Amino acid sequence: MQRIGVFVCWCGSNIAATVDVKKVAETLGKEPCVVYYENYQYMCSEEGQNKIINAIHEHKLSGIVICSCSPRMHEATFRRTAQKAGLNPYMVEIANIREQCSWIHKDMATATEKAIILGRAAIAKVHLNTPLQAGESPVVKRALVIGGGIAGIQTALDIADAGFEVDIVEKKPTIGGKMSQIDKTFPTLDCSACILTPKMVDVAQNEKIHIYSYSEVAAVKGFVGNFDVTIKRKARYVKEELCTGCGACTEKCPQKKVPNDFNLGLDNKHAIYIPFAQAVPKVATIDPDYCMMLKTGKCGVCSKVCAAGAIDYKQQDELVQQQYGAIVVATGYNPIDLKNYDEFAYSQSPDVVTSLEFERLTNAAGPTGGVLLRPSDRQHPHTIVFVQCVGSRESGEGCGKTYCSKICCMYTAKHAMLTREKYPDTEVYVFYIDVRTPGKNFDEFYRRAVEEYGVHYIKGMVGKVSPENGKLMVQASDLLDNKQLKIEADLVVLAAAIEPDPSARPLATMLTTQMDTNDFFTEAHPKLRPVESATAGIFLSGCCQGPKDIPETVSQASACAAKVIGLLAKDKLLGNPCVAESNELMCNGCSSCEKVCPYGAISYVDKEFKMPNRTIAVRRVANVNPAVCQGCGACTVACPSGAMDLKGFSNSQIMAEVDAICK
Amino acid sequence: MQEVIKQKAIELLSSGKADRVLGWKEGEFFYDITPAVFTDVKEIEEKFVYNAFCGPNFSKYLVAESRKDGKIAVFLKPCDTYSFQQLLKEHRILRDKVYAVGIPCDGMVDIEKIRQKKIKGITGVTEAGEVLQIDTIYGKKEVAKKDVLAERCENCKSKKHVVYDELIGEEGDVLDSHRFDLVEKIEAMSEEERFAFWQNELSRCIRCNACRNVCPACTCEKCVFDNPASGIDQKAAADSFEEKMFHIIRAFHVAGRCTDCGECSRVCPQNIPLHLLNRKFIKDINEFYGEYQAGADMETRAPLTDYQTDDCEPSVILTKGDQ
Amino acid sequence: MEQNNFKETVLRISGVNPKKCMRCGKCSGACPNYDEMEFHPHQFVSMVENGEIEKLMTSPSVYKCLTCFACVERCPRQVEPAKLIEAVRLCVIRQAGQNHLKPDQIPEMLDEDLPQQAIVSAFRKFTK
Amino acid sequence: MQVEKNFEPTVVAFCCNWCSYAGADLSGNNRIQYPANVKIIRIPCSCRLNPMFILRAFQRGADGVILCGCHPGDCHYTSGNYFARRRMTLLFSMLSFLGIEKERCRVEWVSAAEGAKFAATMNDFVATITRLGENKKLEDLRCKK
Repeated sequence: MQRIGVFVCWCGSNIAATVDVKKVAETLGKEPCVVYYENYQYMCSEEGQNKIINAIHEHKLSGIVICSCSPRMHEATFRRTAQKAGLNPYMVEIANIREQCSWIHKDMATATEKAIILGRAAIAKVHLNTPLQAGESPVVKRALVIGGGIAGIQTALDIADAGFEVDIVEKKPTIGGKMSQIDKTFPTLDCSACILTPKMVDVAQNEKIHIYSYSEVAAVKGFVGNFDVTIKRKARYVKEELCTGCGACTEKCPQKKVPNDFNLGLDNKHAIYIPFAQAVPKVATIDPDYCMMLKTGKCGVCSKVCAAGAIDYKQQDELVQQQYGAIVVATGYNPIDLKNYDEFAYSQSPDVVTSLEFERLTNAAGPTGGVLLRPSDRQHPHTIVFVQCVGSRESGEGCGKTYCSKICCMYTAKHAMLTREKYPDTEVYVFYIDVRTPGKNFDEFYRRAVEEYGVHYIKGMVGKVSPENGKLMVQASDLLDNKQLKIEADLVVLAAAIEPDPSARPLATMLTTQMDTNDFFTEAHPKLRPVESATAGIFLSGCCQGPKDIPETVSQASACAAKVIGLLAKDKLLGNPCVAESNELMCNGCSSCEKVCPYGAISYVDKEFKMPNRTIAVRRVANVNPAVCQGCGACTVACPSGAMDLKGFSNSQIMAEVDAICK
Repeated sequence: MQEVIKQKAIELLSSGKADRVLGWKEGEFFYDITPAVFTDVKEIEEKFVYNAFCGPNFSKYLVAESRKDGKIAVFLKPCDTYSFQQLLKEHRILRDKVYAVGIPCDGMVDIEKIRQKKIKGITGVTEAGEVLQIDTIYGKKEVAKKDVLAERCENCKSKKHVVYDELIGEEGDVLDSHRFDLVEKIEAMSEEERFAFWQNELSRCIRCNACRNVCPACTCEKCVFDNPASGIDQKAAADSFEEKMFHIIRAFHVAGRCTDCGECSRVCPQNIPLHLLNRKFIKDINEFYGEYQAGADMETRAPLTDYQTDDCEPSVILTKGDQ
Repeated sequence: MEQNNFKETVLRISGVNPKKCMRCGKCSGACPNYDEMEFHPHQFVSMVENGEIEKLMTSPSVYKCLTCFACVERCPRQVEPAKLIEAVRLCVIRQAGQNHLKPDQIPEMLDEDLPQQAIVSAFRKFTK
Repeated sequence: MQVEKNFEPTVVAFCCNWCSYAGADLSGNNRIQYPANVKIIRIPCSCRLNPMFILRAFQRGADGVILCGCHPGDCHYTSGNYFARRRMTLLFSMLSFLGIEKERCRVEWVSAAEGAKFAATMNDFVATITRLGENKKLEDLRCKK
C-alpha cells in the first residue's frame, strides 16, 4: 500500500488566480492512500522543496504527486527533491495544472474541477509507480574511427589529444583519403599535401593512436560504452612491423602494368606498391590480383630484394577483436560512376576527365609530374571546358543524385583559376547552372576567377560532347545570350556528383544506424545534434553525413571528437530507467518488437524454462538492452502477448490514468 | 486421396522419417473430424481419415508438437501452409523438427449448409466427384459439393503450397477470390446499419474463446485476455461492449499476421462471421500499404512492423465517404 | 477551345510539369537544330510556364523541332521539352479546324478502288 | 441526433512527450484557450499508444480520443509516429466498420512550436464530439456511475 503525499503549488498567482488550490488539495486529500496534502505559494522554491522533504520524512511517504507547472519545467527538480529525502526519484508524478489548466481556462470552477481530475490521474499513476534505478554501464576508454581521411584523422588526433586511445580502421593501404589526392585547396590555394601530410605524421607518431590500415570492420556488437568490434586485417603479404618502406621492392617488381588507383588509373604501378611517397604507414602492399608469385608461384623478386625480410607470400587475412566506448564513422565519399553520362563522352575519350582526375593531372606527384597534359596524346591543352553539376541536382528518376554536391562550384573555380595562372594561353570555359559559393571568402574567390583570371563563366548546361579529329566538340547553350555554342576543346572536365562510399551501407546495418535514401548517415537531429547518429555512441564525421568541403569536414571532425571525449570522460553511463522490459514468461519470441525498435536494442536468447512434471522447455525470448533502449515504447504495442512493457509508462499506469480521467 | 495420404503416413512412420504423425480422425460424429497424433501404424490404418470434413488447420499444434522430442510429420492443405509459414516466420515452430507434407484440397464441406438444404438425419456423406451422396435415416440424397462448401472454401484464396518438404499431387496456384465482397457490402452500409449488423452478430458471442483457441495466429504463451495484469482480462462478456472489445483487440492482435484461414468462423458455435473482421484488416492493409499476404513468404515485413514515410494519414478514414 | 485554356491543354496533352525545370539549359545545349529555331527548347518550357502559348503556336520553331528527343533524354529533371513542343503542335492542329472532316462527308468521297485502310487513316488524320 | 443542452463531453488526448505535449504547454504559455473537457495524458511517443488504451477510454466513458504526436519525419525516436500512423489508421477503420462514429477518434500531428494549432485542434475536436453527443455505442454500462 502506497502512502501518497499531494502538494499543490500556487505558482504565485499563476495557478492560484484561476484554480482554487485549497479545494484541490483538500479534495485530492480524500483520495485513497493519500496520507498528506498541502498547498504552497512556490513549491519549487527552497522553502517549498523543504516542505516536501519534511513531509516525506514525517509521513513516511512512498510516492508524491505535485500539482504544478509542466513536468517539462520542473519534473527534474522535484525528482531531485525526492531523492534528497531518500525517496526514489521515479516515485514522483506531476499534474500539469498550470500550462494545461490555469493558463488556458478563465472560469475558476471549471479550472478547479479539471485540476482535481488531473491530480487524480497523477495519483492513480503514482499508485502503480515502482522505484526505478537507472542502469549503469562502464565505458571502455577507447574510440574507433572508421575511415582515415581528413575527417577520421582530425577526429582521431583530437580524441588522442584528450588522452584517450584511438584506433583508425582504413580500408586502403594508407590513411590520407581523398585529400591526399588533391593538389591545392580552395579558397586559399595552399598545397593540400603540405597541410595534410604533417597531420598524417602526427597520427603515425601519436602513441595513443593505432592505425589498422588495409583493414575493414567485419562485425559490431554491443552498445554505447561497450562496443565489441571485429576488424578484418586484409593480407598485404608484407609484414608491417618489418617493412621499412625503403621502396626497393617496388622498384624491382617486374609486374609494372597494374592500374594505379591512387592516380585513378591514369598511369600504372607495380604489383607491390606504396601508394605515394608520404603514405602512412609507409609499408608496401602486394596486389594479389597482379602479383606473379601469388598467382603462379613464379617470381619472388620482392622477397629477394627485401633486406628486412618483410615479404610474406603466405600471409592470411587476420581478425582482430577490440572493445570500444565510442565509434566514429568517417567513411567519406566518392565521385559517382559516369557510365550513364555518355553524352559527355567520358567513356569514349580519355580527354574527358572527372575533376578528381584533373587534380591528379595537375598534381606535382601525379602521373604527369604536375604538367597539365592531355591523357590521350600528352599534349598541352589550349581550350578546357569545365562542366558543372554532372549527376547532381537531378530529379531522382534517372541515374543522378537529387542533392547538390556542394563542393564542385568551388573546386571548379579553383581548377579554372590555377589553369589560367599556370598556362595563360589556355582558354577556360565553365558551364554552370548556378554558381553556389556560400562560405568564408568563397564568393570573392569565384569573382577573382572571373575578373582577374578571365575564366569564361557561361550559364547553361553542356548538351553534348563528341570526340572529333582528336578534339572534343562541346555543344552547349548560353542561356543568357540565348545562343548555342560549339566549342572545340582539348580537354573536358566533369564535376561529377559525389556519393557516400559503398562501404557505408553495410556498415550502417552493422551499427544499426540510420541512413537516408542517398545512403548518407542520418544525424540524431539535423540542427541540434549534427555529429551524433540516432544510435547512442555512434558519431558522424565528414562526408558520410552529407557533402562537405575540407574546412567544414575538419570542424565537424573536431565537433565529433568533442562529443566522443565527452562520452569517454565518463566512467559510467547512467541510462534512462524508463526503458522497455520483456516479461520472459509471456514472451513468444516472435520478433515483432525487434522489427519496430529503431535502436536495435532487442535481441533474442534461447532460454530454459521449468515446466510442469519437471520437464524443461527451451524458448526463444526477447531481451532488451537497457543501455541502448531509449524508451519510445514502439515495441510494447507491437508485442501481441503484452510481454513487453515500458517502465515509467506501463500499460497499467496509462490505463489507470485513463480510468481516472474518464470516471 | 485418403489412401495415398494414409500410405504416406504409414511410410513416414515406419521408415523412421517421423516419430509421430499429425493427422485427422473421426470425432464424435463422422463430420466432426478432430486432429490426432498417431504413433503406430495400426492406429493409422484404422483411424486415419482425409475427406471433405477435414477442416482443422494443424499449424497451431506444431507450436507445441515441434518442441517435443523426435520429429513430427504433418499434412498441410494449401491454406494451412500459409499459417505454417507465418508461424515459422515468428519463430514459433522449430522447422527442423517438422516433416511437412503438402496435400491437395478441393474444398471442405460445411455440414450446416447441408442441413440448411432441409436434409435431416444425416448418417454419412460420400464424395463422388462433384456430387456428395448423403445417407440419411430417410434414404439417400444428393447435393452438389459446390453448394455446400464452407464459406472460406467458396472463396478459396490459394491452391498453392507455400512451404513443404514433400508434395502429394500437383502444385496449384494463387487464386482470384471474391473474399472481400461481403466486407465491401458492409462497408457500403450506413453507419447505423453497420452498427446494427455487428450488434446482432456480436451480441450472440458467449465468450467461449473457441475462436482464440483455434486461431493459428493466437499462439501467445499467455493471452492478454487471461492475464490479470493486462487490464483487459475477462472470463465472460458482461455486456455488449466487452464482446466488441474482445473481438476488436483479437482482430488487431492478429492484424498483419492473420492468413485468413477462416478457422475462427468454422469453430464459432454461434456462427458469428468473425473472419470478416480479419478480412477487413487484410483489405485495409492491401489498400493502404500494398498487397500483403501473411505467411506467403519468410522475408516480407509484416505491415504493422513496417512503414513508408508517405503512408496515408488516419484521416483517410474520414474521407472514405460513409465507407 | 477556349483561348485561356491553352496552357492547361498543353500541360494535359504533354503530361509535362514545367515547374520541375531548373533552367539549366541542357535541352538547348543538346538540341541539334538550335540555330534554326526562334524559340529554343528551354524557352519553350519557360514560355509554357508563363502561359505564352499563342506566341509559340505562331512561331515556326514548333516545326523546326526534329522530335529527336535529345532534350527529353538529357534533361536531368525529366521535364521533357519535346513533349511540350508536340503538345503545342497539336494545339495548332486542333485550333485550325476543330474537325477537318466530318463523318457525313465521307460517303461522297468514297471511291470503289479506295482501300478501306486508307479511308480509316485519312479520317484519323483529318479529324485530329 | 438530439444533443443535450449541457452535454459536456469527456475527451482524452494522448500527447507525445517531445512535440505535442510541449505544443500543449506552449498554448498554455501563450494563454490560448481550449475547452476544459480535454484532459491530456503524457506518453513518451505516439507509438506508445496501444489501441487498447483507446478502447479502454471509450469503455470507461470517454466521448472522444485524440492522439497527438510529432509530425511524420520529426519523431524524436525517428520512426515511432510512422508506426503509430499505421496502427491508428487500421484501428479507426475497424471502429468505423463496426458502426462506431468515425469522428470520435482522431490523430493530429502537433509540433512543439504549434501551440496555436494545438488549441485550434482541441477546439475543433471538442466541437465535433459535442455535436456527435454522448458515446453510447462503446460504453461499458457497468462503469457508468
